[in-house]
Amino acid sequence: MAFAPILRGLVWGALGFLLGGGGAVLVRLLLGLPAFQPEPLITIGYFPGLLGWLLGVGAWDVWAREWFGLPVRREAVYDWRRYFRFTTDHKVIGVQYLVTFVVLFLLAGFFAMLMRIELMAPGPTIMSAGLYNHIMSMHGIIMIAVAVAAIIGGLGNFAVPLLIGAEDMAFPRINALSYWLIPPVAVLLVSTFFAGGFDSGWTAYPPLSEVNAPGQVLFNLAVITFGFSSILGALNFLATILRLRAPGMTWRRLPIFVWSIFAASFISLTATQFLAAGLLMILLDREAGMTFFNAARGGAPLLYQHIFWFYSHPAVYIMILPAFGLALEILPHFSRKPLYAYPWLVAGFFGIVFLSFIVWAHHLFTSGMPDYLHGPFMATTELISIPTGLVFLSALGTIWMGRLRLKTPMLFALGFLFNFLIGGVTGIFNADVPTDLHLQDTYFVVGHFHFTIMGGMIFALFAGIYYWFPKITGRMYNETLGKLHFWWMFLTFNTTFIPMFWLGLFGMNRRIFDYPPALGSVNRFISISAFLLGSSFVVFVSNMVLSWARGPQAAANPWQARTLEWQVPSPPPVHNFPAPPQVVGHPYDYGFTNSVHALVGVSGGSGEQGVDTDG
Amino acid sequence: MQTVRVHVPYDHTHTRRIGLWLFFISEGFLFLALISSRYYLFGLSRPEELNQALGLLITTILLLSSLTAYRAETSILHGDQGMFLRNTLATILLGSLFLVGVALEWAEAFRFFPPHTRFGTIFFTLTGMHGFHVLSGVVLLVFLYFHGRRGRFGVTNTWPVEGVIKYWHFVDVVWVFIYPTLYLVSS
Amino acid sequence: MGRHYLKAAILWILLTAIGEFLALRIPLFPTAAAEEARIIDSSFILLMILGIPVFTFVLAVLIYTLSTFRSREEAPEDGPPVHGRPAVALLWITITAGLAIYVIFNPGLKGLAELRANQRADLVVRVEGSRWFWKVTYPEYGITAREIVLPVHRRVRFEVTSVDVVHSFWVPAFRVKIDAVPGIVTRVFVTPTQTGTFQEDYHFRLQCAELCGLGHSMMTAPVTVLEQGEFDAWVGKAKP
Amino acid sequence: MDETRKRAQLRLGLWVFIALIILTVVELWIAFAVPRPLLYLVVINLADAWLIMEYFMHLSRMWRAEE
Repeated sequence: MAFAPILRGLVWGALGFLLGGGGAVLVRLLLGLPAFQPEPLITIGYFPGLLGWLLGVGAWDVWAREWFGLPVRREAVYDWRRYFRFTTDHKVIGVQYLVTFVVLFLLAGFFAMLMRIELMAPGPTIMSAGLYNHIMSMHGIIMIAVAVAAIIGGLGNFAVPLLIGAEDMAFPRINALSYWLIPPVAVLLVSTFFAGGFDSGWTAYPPLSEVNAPGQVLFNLAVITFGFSSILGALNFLATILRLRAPGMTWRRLPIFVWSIFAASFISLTATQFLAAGLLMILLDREAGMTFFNAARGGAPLLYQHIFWFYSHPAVYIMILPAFGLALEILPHFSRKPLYAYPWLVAGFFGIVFLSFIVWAHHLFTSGMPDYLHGPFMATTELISIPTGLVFLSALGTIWMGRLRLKTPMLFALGFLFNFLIGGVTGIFNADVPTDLHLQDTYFVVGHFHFTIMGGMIFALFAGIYYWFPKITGRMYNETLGKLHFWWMFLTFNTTFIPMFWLGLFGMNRRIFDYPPALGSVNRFISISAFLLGSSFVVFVSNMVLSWARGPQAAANPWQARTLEWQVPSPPPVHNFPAPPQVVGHPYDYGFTNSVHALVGVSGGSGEQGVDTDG
Repeated sequence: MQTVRVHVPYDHTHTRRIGLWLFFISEGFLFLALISSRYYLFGLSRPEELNQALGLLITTILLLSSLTAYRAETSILHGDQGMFLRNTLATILLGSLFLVGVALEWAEAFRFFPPHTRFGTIFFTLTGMHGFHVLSGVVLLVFLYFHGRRGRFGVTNTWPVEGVIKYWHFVDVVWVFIYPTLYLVSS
Repeated sequence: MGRHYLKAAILWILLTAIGEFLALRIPLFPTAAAEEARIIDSSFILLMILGIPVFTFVLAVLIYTLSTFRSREEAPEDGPPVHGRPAVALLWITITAGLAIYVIFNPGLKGLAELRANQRADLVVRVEGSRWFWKVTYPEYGITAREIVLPVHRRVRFEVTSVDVVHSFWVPAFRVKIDAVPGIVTRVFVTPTQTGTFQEDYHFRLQCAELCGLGHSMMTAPVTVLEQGEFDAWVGKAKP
Repeated sequence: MDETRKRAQLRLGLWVFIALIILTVVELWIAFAVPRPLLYLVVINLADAWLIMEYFMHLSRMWRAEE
């Protein structure tokens, strides 16, 4: 049966949960404590439950049996059922990630639509303030998860081994593990609806997150699990890029998307632990009666904000660095020109990685932290505009004098540049202490980060999806629908979020259910724009579904691109390359006569032995 | 559906080593977060109630277990099965002894600085998180011991030994930083 | 070749002129009723004047490239093989670094210094947030109120704290914001420069700006700025 | 394999252990004898960590291509 692994995972997960929770009850009874307190039971039962789920869904068969000296069991499945199992093929895992996160993106987008209906007019419209806070928090955390994992987990998994000429990731089973940690995250977040919700936003600032409904516990467990998944993913990417590059794939010949994933993975690997630590401290405060953030007993609420932003500011670069890489990967192929200032760009990426660790407190200018920290953190923050400027130099230098083919991926990449520019310029106003005193926690900030994350990262994600769609599915998407999707989304995106800058200046703070009546007309305009923006995804989804089912067969290299993934058939065979490719030149050397990036399949046949994986 | 052997590519020792070190870097940041919280919440002051003798004792035990772990790894690299098993068993026992020591510490800590005080919060979280790592290390060593008794490791198959013992040393490195953070720092 | 650069530069200058004109003409700010609001607004304006040329530079290159270098062929020939010269990158870095450093010193640190220059206060007002209302006390007069009433042209120090979760003290007309954190007292200085009431202008309100749960959006208090005489009268009336 | 090499390696482990114990005792002494010992403690910790990572965890093998 196709869903047998998932069913077994659920059963083993439930058993693990009962075992863990039951053990906790037993221990509490023995210690003479009140035995049936739901929050500690859920927390303690969750971790064995998670282990049970992972083992049940497939980690037992392909992995854990080894520890007990048993032979591992691997089943070769090549039809659609492989998408529902613990598969180690990086291309399958990439598609699993991508589909999961597009679905989550649409779900969180639906929550945004509900929020905009509520904000159509001042006063209560369709929901209560409590439900609004929960929906708003859900929108935030799911979108953050999408932003962190959709490009790295989805497109990164699919494309990085292909781009560097590898057969798979360095640790294929850890790769599968990091994907199968995601379904529990989604389930936990959705089940907060049945546990009173959580109303502390995705930032979960204590003390609020220590006194609200039990849904907060599910949120914390979900985000800790998600963090674990992204740490494992980052570890895998770093090891893969360090060790599995094809012969001749030197650091100076590495495609820029691979560089961006490499840089972002450093941040994921390290900073994510701070998020896990912060959320764990909240759990300890809530359930073990500890006093990290409880001011009444001597704790420090500001400590959480420091720990949280030590992760969450670098996290925006986990989101945006792969987006830079993706846009800059696409620009040379569609401009038929070399990537401009390539080494400077790579240096810029690492400049961003370095600076991202020393800017976190710019989120705390109004938090009451000591005054002497304001100047240094403002300075480091504004220095980030220097490496980011190199991204723009590279992008503009690449398209200047090129032969631009405005296909859908290229349009999205250019849209990314425009949106991210607005996001970047408005970021200066937030980084500057005097202006931030007014703008902090207003819709100006909401507009700013939607321009960087949605206008930047999500636009790049769509650019990448359209770019690699023929490679992933073996079929071509519909170009007219693709362009329609771009223009629809680009225009309504801008009309939705530009007015928010004005709203912020004129006294609308963020995360509110109600606002001064004078702001009603602008909010109505934003809401209508937002509904149009939401409807643009109908075009996207129908294009994807119809093209995957019935689109024309795609050629191996529909974009005449030079990088390695386009030198194998679409979709790529199970082991990617017939033999390790020989890399002999730069990936983006368009216009140089007789320049070659790589020799693929010189020793064997071309792609004949590839298994047809289109199901 | 037939069961087939699927080739896992490139999964050899050097890559695994890099992966393990990356994992240590990541875990290091977790402990960095917890250790820096100590300074934020409690500054540089040191409670007088700490049992310094016990602290020094369990530190010594853990360092000694690192030595036995090192001897186990060295002996298997030279193919000495008997010495490998003896030293692995010694490491397991010392690790368990360390956990007993932490349990004694906790019993005292409940009296002097329970979890709802500032120092108690720090103390229980740091020793608890480290103790969890020690416990998982002991479990891994037990796996190693039983596989070793069946002669599964030799000069050619040493990665499981190397991996587990590296993890054990890493847990020791973490304690090297936690010990002064909890017991020694003063203003 | 040179022709392209010239045309793009003209486009840039044109777009910059339009942008600066619009930015300076469109009313961008609500009522500024305090000395601090003036400092913050002038920082904002300076950042905008500097930001617009940056924005229009990229925009001009994008527009010009899209309109000039577009190819409608399915498989066009390759463009010129340009890797980029180090001199260009260095020049670019110099310019962006210069801009960044100018911005750090010049509205940033200068504005910050102006806001912090004067630590003296004529009046102390204590504000305490709790879910979901504000308690305002005037220790000098022994007054406790649910609104803020201030005399114009008097420097006020707000001492802000919270009893439960993190709130944030924000008066849009004064442009200042400081979190109300349980366990500590945060301070902010305001010198009102014009009178006004919440009834006439909704920017005269104390609004909680940090998510604090169910009643967060309704956690407001009216702010009134009065002439000194009227303020004295209010104090006399409000005194217990 | 080579018995003398094994002995030399085991002896090295013992010396590292002794060094670690000495450093720990020094740490304890500094903590109670010296005012504001944080900096010294950090330096000793780094030495400890380096000893373990270099001699027990074979850190520098990472940069040696052996396979």
